[in-house]
Amino acid sequence: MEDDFEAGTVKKFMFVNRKPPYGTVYALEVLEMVLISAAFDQDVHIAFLDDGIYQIKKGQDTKDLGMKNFSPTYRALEGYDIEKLFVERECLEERGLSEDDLLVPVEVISRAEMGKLMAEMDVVLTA
Amino acid sequence: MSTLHTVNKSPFERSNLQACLGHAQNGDSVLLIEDAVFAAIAGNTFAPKLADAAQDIKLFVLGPDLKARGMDPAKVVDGVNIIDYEGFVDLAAASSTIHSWL
Amino acid sequence: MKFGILVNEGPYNHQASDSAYRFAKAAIDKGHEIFRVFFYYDGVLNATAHSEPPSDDRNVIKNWQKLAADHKVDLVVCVAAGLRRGIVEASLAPGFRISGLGQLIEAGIQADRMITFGD
Amino acid sequence: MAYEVNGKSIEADEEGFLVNINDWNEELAGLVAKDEGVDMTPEHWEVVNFLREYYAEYQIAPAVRVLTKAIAKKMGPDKGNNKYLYELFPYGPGKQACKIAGLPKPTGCV
Repeated sequence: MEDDFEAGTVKKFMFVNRKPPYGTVYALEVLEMVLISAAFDQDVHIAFLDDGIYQIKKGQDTKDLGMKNFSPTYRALEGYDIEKLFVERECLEERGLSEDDLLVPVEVISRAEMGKLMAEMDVVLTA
Repeated sequence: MSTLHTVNKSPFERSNLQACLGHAQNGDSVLLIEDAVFAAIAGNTFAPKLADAAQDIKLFVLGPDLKARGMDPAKVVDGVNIIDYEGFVDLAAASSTIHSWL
Repeated sequence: MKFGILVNEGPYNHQASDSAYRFAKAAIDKGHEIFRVFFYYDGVLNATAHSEPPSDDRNVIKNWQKLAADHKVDLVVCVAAGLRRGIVEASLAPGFRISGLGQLIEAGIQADRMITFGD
Repeated sequence: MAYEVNGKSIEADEEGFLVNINDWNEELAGLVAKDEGVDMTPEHWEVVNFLREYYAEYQIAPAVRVLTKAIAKKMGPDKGNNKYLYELFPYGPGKQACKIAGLPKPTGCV
């Protein structure tokens, strides 16, 4: 619930997700960071690689854990004008997953392409 | 335009270093800090991968973290440079982006 | 050059906060500016006023406080992450302030370099 | 603090946000609104219900900007604008309407 922040510069931000949800808090709190970043009109990218891919796996159900299932929030990102979501193909394959297993539209790119994309960023935030 | 990558995990515990090396671009720098310094010691099974990476990437290891863990600076893999915190700052300033592989 | 620093871990579980502090100090010694240090995740625990480490160990919280006092470094604790972990105004050591996550994004925009220390 | 609804006490924090979001019901919403000095009309309910649906779908309370845009998309530009929403909820469609809708307190302030 924030008002837009006025800033002149537009930087390329990337949030790099390499950790799965629930086992640790990182995935949830990165998502909170991403939502806030939307208010600053920056060029925001989100990368899912390694176990970070599990953050956007379909069918999450945390009822038996008593934890909040925050996976539906990734689908809200579009409404925040955050639409540059990238998943690394090799990481999907290593885990026996495909694009159909993911709950948001993403762009699946190769490791080499991910490396190039990362190299274009001004600010990389990780957790 | 180049990136400084920092890695802080032993490659025997987590995949951070491998992931980092898989994405770093030619001319980038990779700095091993904290528990990642073990990767820099000659004779460990990860050392050949580092030596290989050193052909395209500049490799560094944080001296104070090596020393704290009883690692002998004389045994650092060829091509890996030992730097202190001031060197770390210089590297960060000289790179356009810093990517911490956590 | 202006550096922004993100600290993701608490003071004593992980070396991240120590590494961030050593980096910040070295940067200042070399004539750089630390635009802001932002504490997120368990990193908010670095701001507690109630830490009393044994006298033969370093005092991580005091290190940050001294850096803030000597060099006017802006130490910002995330309000949302702090609320989760019981770090609120009343538990704050002097030198730290509580604010929103926007301060982190702003640091990313304003600083020349942003660096993260975490797990 | 706590709200009293039908002889039942519903726990809230000092700002009036529910401690347990599952405690919400329409009667409670009316009571919270009264505390806020908001006289609930069908237009107010429309926004409150929209927020609850948004929360049910995405598990977050939307940023004001996002809420405005989403309302414009669903109900047209006459309603999807700051002026309209602030007239309904003078303390902000974010904070005040979220409180009445029983959503968690927005913590992610800039």
